[in-house]
Amino acid sequence: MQSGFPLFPESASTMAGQVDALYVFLVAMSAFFSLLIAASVVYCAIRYRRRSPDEVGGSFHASMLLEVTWTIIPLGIVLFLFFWGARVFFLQVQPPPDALELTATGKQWMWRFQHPDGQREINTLHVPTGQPIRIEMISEDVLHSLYVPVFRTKMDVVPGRYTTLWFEATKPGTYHLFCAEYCGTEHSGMVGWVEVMTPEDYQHWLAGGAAADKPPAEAGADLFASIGCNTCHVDAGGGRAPSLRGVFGRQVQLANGQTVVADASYLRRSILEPPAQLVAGYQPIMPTYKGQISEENLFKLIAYIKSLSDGGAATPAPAADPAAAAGADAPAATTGAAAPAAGTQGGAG
Amino acid sequence: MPRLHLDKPGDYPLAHHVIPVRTYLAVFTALIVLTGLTVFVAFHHLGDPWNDVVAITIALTKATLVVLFFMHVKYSTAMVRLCVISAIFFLLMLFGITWSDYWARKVPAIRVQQTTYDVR
Amino acid sequence: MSAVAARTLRPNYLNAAYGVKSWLLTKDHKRIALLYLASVTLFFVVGGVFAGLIRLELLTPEGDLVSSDTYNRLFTMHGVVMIFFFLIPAIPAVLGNFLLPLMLGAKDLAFPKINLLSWYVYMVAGTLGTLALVQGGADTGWTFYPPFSTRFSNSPVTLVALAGFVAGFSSILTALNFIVTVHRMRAPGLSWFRLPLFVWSLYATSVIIMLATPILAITLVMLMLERSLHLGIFDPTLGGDPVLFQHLFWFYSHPAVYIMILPSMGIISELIAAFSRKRVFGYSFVAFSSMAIAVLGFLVWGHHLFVSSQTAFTGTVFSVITMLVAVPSAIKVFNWTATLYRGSVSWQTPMLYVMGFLGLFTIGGLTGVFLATMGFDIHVHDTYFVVAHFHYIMVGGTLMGYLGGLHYWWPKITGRMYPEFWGKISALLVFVGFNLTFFPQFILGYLGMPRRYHAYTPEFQVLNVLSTAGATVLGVGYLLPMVYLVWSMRYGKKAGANPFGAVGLEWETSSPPPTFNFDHPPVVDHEAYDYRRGEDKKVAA
Amino acid sequence: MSAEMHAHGAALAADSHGHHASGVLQHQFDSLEQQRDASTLGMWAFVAQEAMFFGGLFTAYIVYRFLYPDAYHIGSHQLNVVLGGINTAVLISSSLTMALAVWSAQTGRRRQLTAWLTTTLLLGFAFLVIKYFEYREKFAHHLVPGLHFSLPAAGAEEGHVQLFFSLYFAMTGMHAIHMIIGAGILMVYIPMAARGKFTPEYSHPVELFGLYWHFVDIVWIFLFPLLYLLGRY
Repeated sequence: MQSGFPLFPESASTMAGQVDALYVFLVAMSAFFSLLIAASVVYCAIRYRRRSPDEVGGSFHASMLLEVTWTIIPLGIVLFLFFWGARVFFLQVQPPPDALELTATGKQWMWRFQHPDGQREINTLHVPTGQPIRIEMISEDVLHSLYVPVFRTKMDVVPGRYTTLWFEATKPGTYHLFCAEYCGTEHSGMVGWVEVMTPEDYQHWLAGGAAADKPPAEAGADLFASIGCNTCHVDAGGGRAPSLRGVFGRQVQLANGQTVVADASYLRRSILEPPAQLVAGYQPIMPTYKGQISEENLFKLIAYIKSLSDGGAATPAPAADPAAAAGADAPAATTGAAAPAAGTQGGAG
Repeated sequence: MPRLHLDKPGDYPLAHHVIPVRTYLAVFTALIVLTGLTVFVAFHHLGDPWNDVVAITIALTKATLVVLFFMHVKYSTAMVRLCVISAIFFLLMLFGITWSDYWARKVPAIRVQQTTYDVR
Repeated sequence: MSAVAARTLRPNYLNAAYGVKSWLLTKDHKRIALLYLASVTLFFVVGGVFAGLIRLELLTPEGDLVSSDTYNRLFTMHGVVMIFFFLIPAIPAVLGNFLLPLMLGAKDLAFPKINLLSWYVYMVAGTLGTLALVQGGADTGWTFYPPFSTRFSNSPVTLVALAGFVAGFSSILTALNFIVTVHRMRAPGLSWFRLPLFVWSLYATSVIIMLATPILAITLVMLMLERSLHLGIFDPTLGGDPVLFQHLFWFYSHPAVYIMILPSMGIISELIAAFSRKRVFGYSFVAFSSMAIAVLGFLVWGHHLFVSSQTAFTGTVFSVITMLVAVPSAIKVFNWTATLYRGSVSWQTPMLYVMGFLGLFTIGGLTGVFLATMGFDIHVHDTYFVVAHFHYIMVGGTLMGYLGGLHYWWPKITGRMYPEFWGKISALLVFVGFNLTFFPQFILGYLGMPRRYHAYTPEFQVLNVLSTAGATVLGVGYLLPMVYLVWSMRYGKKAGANPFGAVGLEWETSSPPPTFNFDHPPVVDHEAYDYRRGEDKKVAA
Repeated sequence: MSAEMHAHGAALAADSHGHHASGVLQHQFDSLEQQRDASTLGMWAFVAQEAMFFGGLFTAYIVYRFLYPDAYHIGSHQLNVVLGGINTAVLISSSLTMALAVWSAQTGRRRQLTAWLTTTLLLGFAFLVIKYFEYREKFAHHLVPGLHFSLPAAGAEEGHVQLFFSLYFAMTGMHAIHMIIGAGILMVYIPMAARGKFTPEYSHPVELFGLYWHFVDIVWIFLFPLLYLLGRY
């Protein structure tokens, strides 16, 4: 945290250097043109100042050459800036594949973060250096925007849709974290800290007393069972709904003929509005869970489904006691009669 | 004010271009027929995009008929035509670019692009 | 009494009739312009007071002058009052109304009754706005983003939205009047390329107003429907999309910033020609730049949404078009500077405002290119960098142009000269105060200080103190003209028909002009700003 | 352009401040032709602005139809195609009668002008009455967003169908308001027409109102297929 009277922000992420390079070029270009205009205005105003009350100006008022030059040169500069800016933008908005997956929920005037190993934090975020971090964010009420100046990164947090933000910290330290989209009375209070630590300190912190509950994947598995998802989504397949093993990240054939990538947004929407993107070959019998599962639990369920596609252990189908499948009014049909009317092959098979 | 029974266009120097009644009736019948057609087509399945395409084309033809004949744009000054065209142009720009945002959300290729990371 | 008697009481639009009815029911475009001048200045003072309170609050990092809720209402109403009730109507409704018929050689605008209706609709909007102010004002920011504005804010948002809706129709009516007047009521011989550049910019502005303001109107209607009747169009719980509101809102609001700057550019073209006594360099390029800005200005709204979950594809489209729209502005600035070359440049007050405009608008325009660069915008979106950028354009550009124009045409409006000494003092104060207020905000922006923050982190305090100091100087700079211009109405030096020796139809009639503008309708036989016609003039070396 | 200058010169010769023979020419214009062209251009600028006004609603329609096509099909099925179709026919006929009214005004047929204007007004009322029945039906079936909207048949898509109906009420409601404004103006015009105020020289007020009425008809020409005729197969 800088004290005193800073004029230039610290840079603590890999992307910060690129944005600063853009900033320096832009400032230099602007300084050049501003001085050019100011100097020529002052020079002309002094050199050609009016010497007698009824004096009139000369007749130099057109030159196609000049007009073309000061159209082409600015055009060239701005297009160059466009390409450079677009390149940096694409790097900023596409997380690398091997990033550490964190989740964040913005709520009126506080931030809640969750690490893949289960640690939950409010208004603070502990991250290791040298490792790309990808944060999947959603808001529970109004628009917010997660903004960390030293990482030069910012992304709005929209209710109803996942948005992602990524960075790779380089310099350990404690830095500011702001909400940048106006969100109401305490908008200026919705701030926090980012603790950037060396990987060893980060592991120590993870093992330490941080308020950890089960890793989201495991917590998701418990939810998956307690809500009774596994009564239909039988892991080995053959249930009334597609098995979810290995479904995350793959193309899914929908009933209306489209194919969609089964990413977090698709899964979230299918939990809240099941018939909206129904998988081909299955009946729309799944009840909606809108309003029954909180955003955090949705993150956990999706983390569990993600873990299924990279070899995680599936929760045993409750073949033993269908009564255990409490929670939502799961259809009374026992799981024994595994062959529903619809074909079992399903997209996910 | 004597009632003038003259019907030739030239007889009303100060009146705007007078369109004969039979043109109005012809346009009217065309509009009614097109309305019937669009309702008829709506009840028959023509494959996913085609129903919408036909409905929009019919609506556009009806609108063009009304603009050209009922609103006299066919006989109006160039400036009036410019008003019509500029409104249409900026509407299409609004629809098009806004729609491109929602279209690009669904196109996975653009959204999740795996580019190499020489950044690290 | 003798002074009055001595002055031959020439009939003009001011002494043509007296009494309240002659003002409130007037159909004379010049009197309507003065009605607008009074109401626009009133709202400027109200908005300025809010600005002062905001700057005072930001003296200290902790929010200790006003509560955060009051602060939110302060910056919202500062935005709403300044944009909808000052910046958009000011130049077109005051200087445009007064000068357009004069510059075209017409007796009045095409539809005088609609012109008066426009003022009454503006005053209805003003009353609604004041009513909302009395109830505490909205706390949503002038952008009214849902879902906060529709489902979470419990301030009079519907009333403020209604005020914005009605104010929109006032500017539509004025724009309609201007378009028809420019097309159908030019004096004989006044072809399009002999028109003053102020008329060109008013025409471009009117085209933008006609085509963009209705989108704001329908967006505010949808906002009001959703807020009062729970008709959830942008409601995320029903599947609605808050980003759709942002698309519709900015489809109006970016062209709106060109509505604010284009008339000021027109004034600068007039003043530079008049005070260099020379034809504007590249007249047709400057004229076509106004039209190019008007058209391209419609296609760039998405640069406000780069980090609002707009897809990268659409963001790229908006970024490249935003880069293109920067070029016409650059062309204008270069042409203005070239006009000074080999001119006969006078240093009177309006010219000081022009020089200030050239400096500040260049910085404002270039920082616009900063924000159009997508990679850079991620870091500075919704920070004080953006606040500094749009204040450089609106206060540095539009307000400097407006003050310059007001001083330049003051003798024509009132028949009296403004005091030259005090005019120069106020121009200097405004320039110095402005830079001291807003340049530190560029640095704050890049440091990462977010917008609309009631309390900020301590390391930003020094720059904020500088900014508040600048604000006080700026405040004094704005109060001065209000004092000496009113003073000049009574005690100012008598001004002849053409005190600055300028070329233009408005200078060929008396000041103040008669009710029907010209004793005998003028015929134009020369190019715009042709200072060298007629007998041989002493030409600047 | 040159015709205008010629007219300008001629009017000058008459008297610069005196009024044209029929007392219709306003002082700021130089000729009746210039006055007519100016008012026509002004009306067209207003119609272009109205087109943008409805454009905002159509943008929302396009976006949500792209996001939730199924909800639009379900919502469209709740609408009564027969009433919609009749309304379209009523509105197209009122466009015809309006056009004939303009023709009568231009050719100086006072009685026919009054008759056609009255027919247009009656057709306008017919449209609004049919609209009233449609809305009453929606209120009965709890299909009005905000007033505990419920459509169990839509199941999980209920939220999106409520979006469709929000847009349905916003678009058709705004259209109906414009019809009511039009009817109000007609009620002012009919007595004027009856008194013979609109002569071939002074017929452009009727023409300008015609532009407005035909524009409102065009909006409905787009609304009908986009709202009522979705997925009827």
